[in-house]
Amino acid sequence: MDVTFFTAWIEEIIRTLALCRDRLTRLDAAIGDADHGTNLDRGFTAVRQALSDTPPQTPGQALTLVGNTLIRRVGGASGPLYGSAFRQLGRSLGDAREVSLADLATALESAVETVRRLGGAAEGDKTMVDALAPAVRELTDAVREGDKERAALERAARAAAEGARATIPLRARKGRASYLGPRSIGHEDPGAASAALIVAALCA
Amino acid sequence: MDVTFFTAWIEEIIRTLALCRDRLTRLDAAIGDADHGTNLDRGFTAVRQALSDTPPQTPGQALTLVGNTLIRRVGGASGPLYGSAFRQLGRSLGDAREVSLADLATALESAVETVRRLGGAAEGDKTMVDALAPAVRELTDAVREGDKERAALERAARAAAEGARATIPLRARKGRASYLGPRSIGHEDPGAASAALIVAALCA
Amino acid sequence: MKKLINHADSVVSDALTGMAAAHEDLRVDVAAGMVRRATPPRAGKVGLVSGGGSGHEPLHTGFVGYGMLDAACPGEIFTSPAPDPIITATKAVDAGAGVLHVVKNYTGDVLNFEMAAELCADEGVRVLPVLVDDDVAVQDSLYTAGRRGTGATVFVEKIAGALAESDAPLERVAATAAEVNARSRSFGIALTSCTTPAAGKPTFDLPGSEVELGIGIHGEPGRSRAGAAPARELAAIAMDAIHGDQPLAGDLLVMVNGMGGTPLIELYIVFAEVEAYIRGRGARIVRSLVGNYVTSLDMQGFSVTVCHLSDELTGLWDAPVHTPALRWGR
Amino acid sequence: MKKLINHADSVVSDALTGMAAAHEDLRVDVAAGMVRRATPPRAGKVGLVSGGGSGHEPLHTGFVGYGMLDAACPGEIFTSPAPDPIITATKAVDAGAGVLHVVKNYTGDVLNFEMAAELCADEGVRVLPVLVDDDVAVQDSLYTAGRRGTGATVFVEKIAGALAESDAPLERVAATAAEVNARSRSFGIALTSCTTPAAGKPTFDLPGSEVELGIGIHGEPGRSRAGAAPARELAAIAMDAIHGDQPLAGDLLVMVNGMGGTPLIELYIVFAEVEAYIRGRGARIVRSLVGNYVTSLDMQGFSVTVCHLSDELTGLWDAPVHTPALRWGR
Ligand SMILES: Nc1ncnc2c1ncn2[C@@H]1O[C@H](COP(=O)(O)OP(=O)(O)O)[C@@H](O)[C@H]1O
Ligand SMILES: Nc1ncnc2c1ncn2[C@@H]1O[C@H](COP(=O)(O)OP(=O)(O)O)[C@@H](O)[C@H]1O
Ligand SMILES: [Mg+2]
Ligand SMILES: [Mg+2]
Ligand SMILES: [Mg+2]
Ligand SMILES: [Mg+2]
Repeated sequence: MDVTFFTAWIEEIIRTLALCRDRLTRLDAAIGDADHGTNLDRGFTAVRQALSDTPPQTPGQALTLVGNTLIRRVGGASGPLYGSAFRQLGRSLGDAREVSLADLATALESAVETVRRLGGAAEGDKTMVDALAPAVRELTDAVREGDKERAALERAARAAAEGARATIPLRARKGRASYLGPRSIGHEDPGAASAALIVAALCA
Repeated sequence: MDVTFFTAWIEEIIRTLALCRDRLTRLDAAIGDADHGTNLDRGFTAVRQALSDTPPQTPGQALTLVGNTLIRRVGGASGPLYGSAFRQLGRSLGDAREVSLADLATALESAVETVRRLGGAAEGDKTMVDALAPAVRELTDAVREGDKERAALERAARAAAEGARATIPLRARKGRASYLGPRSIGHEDPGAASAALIVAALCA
Repeated sequence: MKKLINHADSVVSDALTGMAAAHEDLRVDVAAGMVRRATPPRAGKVGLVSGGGSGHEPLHTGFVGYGMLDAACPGEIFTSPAPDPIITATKAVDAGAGVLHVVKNYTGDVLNFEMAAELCADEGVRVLPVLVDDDVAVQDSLYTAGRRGTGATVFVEKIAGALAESDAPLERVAATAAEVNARSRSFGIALTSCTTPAAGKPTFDLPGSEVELGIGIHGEPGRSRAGAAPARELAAIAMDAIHGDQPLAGDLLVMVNGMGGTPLIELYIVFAEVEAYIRGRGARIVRSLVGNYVTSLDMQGFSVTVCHLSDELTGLWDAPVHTPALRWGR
Repeated sequence: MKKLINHADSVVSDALTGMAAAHEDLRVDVAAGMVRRATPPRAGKVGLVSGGGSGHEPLHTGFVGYGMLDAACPGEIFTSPAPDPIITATKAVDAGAGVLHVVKNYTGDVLNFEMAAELCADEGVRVLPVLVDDDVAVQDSLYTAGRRGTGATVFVEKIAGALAESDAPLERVAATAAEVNARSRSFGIALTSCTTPAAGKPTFDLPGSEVELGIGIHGEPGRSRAGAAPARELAAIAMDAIHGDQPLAGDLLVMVNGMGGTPLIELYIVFAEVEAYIRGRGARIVRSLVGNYVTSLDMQGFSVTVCHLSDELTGLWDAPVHTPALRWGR
């Protein structure tokens, strides 16, 4: 997978997030402050600009560019979290021009670890981690089991989607939704939903 | 007509205004500031108290008591206008224990004159004057034509009611409704409506 | 209707109880319906008394204090006070130099203040009134009760109050107050109606797609309606009306006032548009207020008030003031 | 949705343009999203920087000025600012004595201020944070992100700001700021939701017969709902929560804060009830604020914030302040 693959991934993220912007904001209205869709759309619109301003030469450059832009332009909780995650992805992939599925799995693993460390959220706390963590586990298994790229990525996407849906019955322990206590139960976590979209964009 | 007649009139005014309080306020909401019913109800509730505190001995005392109480407790435009009108009624009837229909007609005439002078409104300006003036004219005619008391008072009440209804197509030239310009057309003037109720209370 | 009240009939007295608890430099007579400074008037100082219906807070009670009003008489919601409290207040603040009545031009306010002034005169208190009528939405003609008093009341009370602190005589204070009014114009626009506690529902219905132009401060409907529009266009409508009535020129004091239910962030957006409009006409804002000063209960909307300043008026505006709603210089 | 805006995306920048036009003693960098004092920081004075999502006006930008903040960074509506403006502001106000970051306890605010602080440290600027978390509606436990920062932010910024003007060192300013927070508790109640310009409709639906208890300042739903009730009962609910968490005693600084869409007359009614409640518990209000200070766009409702004063804190509260939203003593 070279820089073209990753820029394609980023383009696809931009497209789907713009498409789902209002749905994400609605989810955030239910248990947060009604800005998650707007925040990510603002951030990734800036990413599109950044990509055309300084076209990245390597996967690492592309992902670092995304991370820096999100940190600079999103704000809120999701800005630093997604931003640091993408920066960590870039750091792990270094300046290789071509990376393997295994490299990606390892990089994603460390990116999720970064989110855990920054936000202090564990799986089950009803955050983006609930979509990201299972996706990475699934991808790692797929690599071990020797799946083809496309199949492996689809397994990861399915795991992320299931993880997001699985946040519905959970009671939030991190982020704004935790203020609601039991009232946070019954709603999908907006960050988990956006994380699932981001992973799904890998196999568009 | 002695003090019993006039206290009965006042009691009836208190009753009907309490009954029509919300209707008057609604009329005032359309072309004013939605407080006419509340204002008069507050004032005449105070009148009931005043009557029981110092039971008047003559018609003049009764009407002066009403006037003073309204001026003290109503505020707004209708307070000074109705208050001064009742005070003028009291002044005209002096300390007679028994007054004739003719006396009442003359007293009402001077009371309406007081409202005209204070407020500067002429008939057709869409104010309480549009109900009061025709009522007084009708009563004066009735007296001249030798009508019995009840018949005369009923003629006055009818004239007041018609005068009030006739304010609907008018464009206001005085009071708050005048700020609306042409938009004041099509609504009954709340003060004309309350004036009609007050006159009607004469023949309850 | 949901409101932070105990009962529709006790709104004014309960709020006055709160003012008494919050401001120790005020004396609040809840029963009489009067608010005055805790410190008695200085001998020889002209007294300033204003008042009117409640529901416009901080006007008038929030402007009682050093450099502004000596006393204010809040009536019931949107109902001018009766003469009694005005008489009590006027006598209480007369320090021998006479008293200025700041009266907004509404039939009710004018009649009740006139009655009070007559009775005070009978008792030997010199009273001069200043009538505030700055609202250009109303044509002053034989066909109206004349222009309404709105935002300029704040300017009149602040500037006349500052002059009174300098022991200027009553005639001069009254003349300057009248000059401020003559140099001021206002126009208001509502996005929603307001709900009086007594009525319990909006005074007028405004479809989600429309705004009310040329509103007063009592929830009276305006002169006309227009479709909802960006802040820039609404500000232009207000400024066109003001500019058309008294051309913008020179140094201006400008207030962008919220009607009570509009958040401050929106008022600053309007102020930006008003400032650009005024710059575009070659005039310049040298003093300003942005916030809720003359409100209409929970109404959403704004009004703009422009005053053409002179050096003297600017100096009086800058003079120290110490009231609950306006404070600087001490 | 009807709002006085030009476009949902330009709300924050348009409002900042208005602030720039209205307050010549502020320097507003619309592009960078930063507001600071026009006069550069005095050498040796600790700098105070705060910030957070917009929609809470006057917080924080309205508290920039002598005796309070040196700079504020307003993010998008309800979205904490990114690290960049915080870094720019921090460097701009560092006068060699270091900078205090006043941070409301929300995941987003904490993360972005932390990132900014790290980068400033790398560049040799000493930064200490104070975390404001006064909202008793949220249980501080493993099961939440901790208590929210709400009304106490005003107290922290005013008192720490006054101390900084006296050239106290960074550690002392930070310690006092933390003490103010530790001595303060808040609780909020909403009568209506708020509408963000981006969403265009109310964040939550509240039936006409219900109120939302324990709300934050971002239109988040509260902990629970109750039937609409008289102001006395709603005030008691808020005060019971505060009293239950930190018993009322001694001299108190109390703020009855409007959420943006509630008229002042209602806030005074609530203040009267709060004062009676506190008196009934043997404590006493010695300083107070009644008005809109920490808002949630157009939400109708109120919050109460109580701070247990010490003589030192009272003195710092009384010290001169000169900002758009809080001004006395000069
Ligand atoms: N401590 C945390 N750890 C991981 N993810 C978090 C944490 N706090 C919040 N999030 C994620 O961020 C999402 C909210 O993002 P967003 O709405 O953009 O920021 P904010 O909450 O500041 O408005 C939540 O749905 C959740 O998935
Ligand atoms: N100048 C006037 N002359 C005669 N009647 C008037 C005048 N101005 C107002 N009114 C009467 O007063 C009524 C309004 O009374 P009210 O609502 O109690 O006072 P306000 O207008 O101060 O709220 C109007 O409907 C009108 O009939
Ligand atoms: Mg959010
Ligand atoms: Mg009326
Ligand atoms: Mg009225
Ligand atoms: Mg947010």
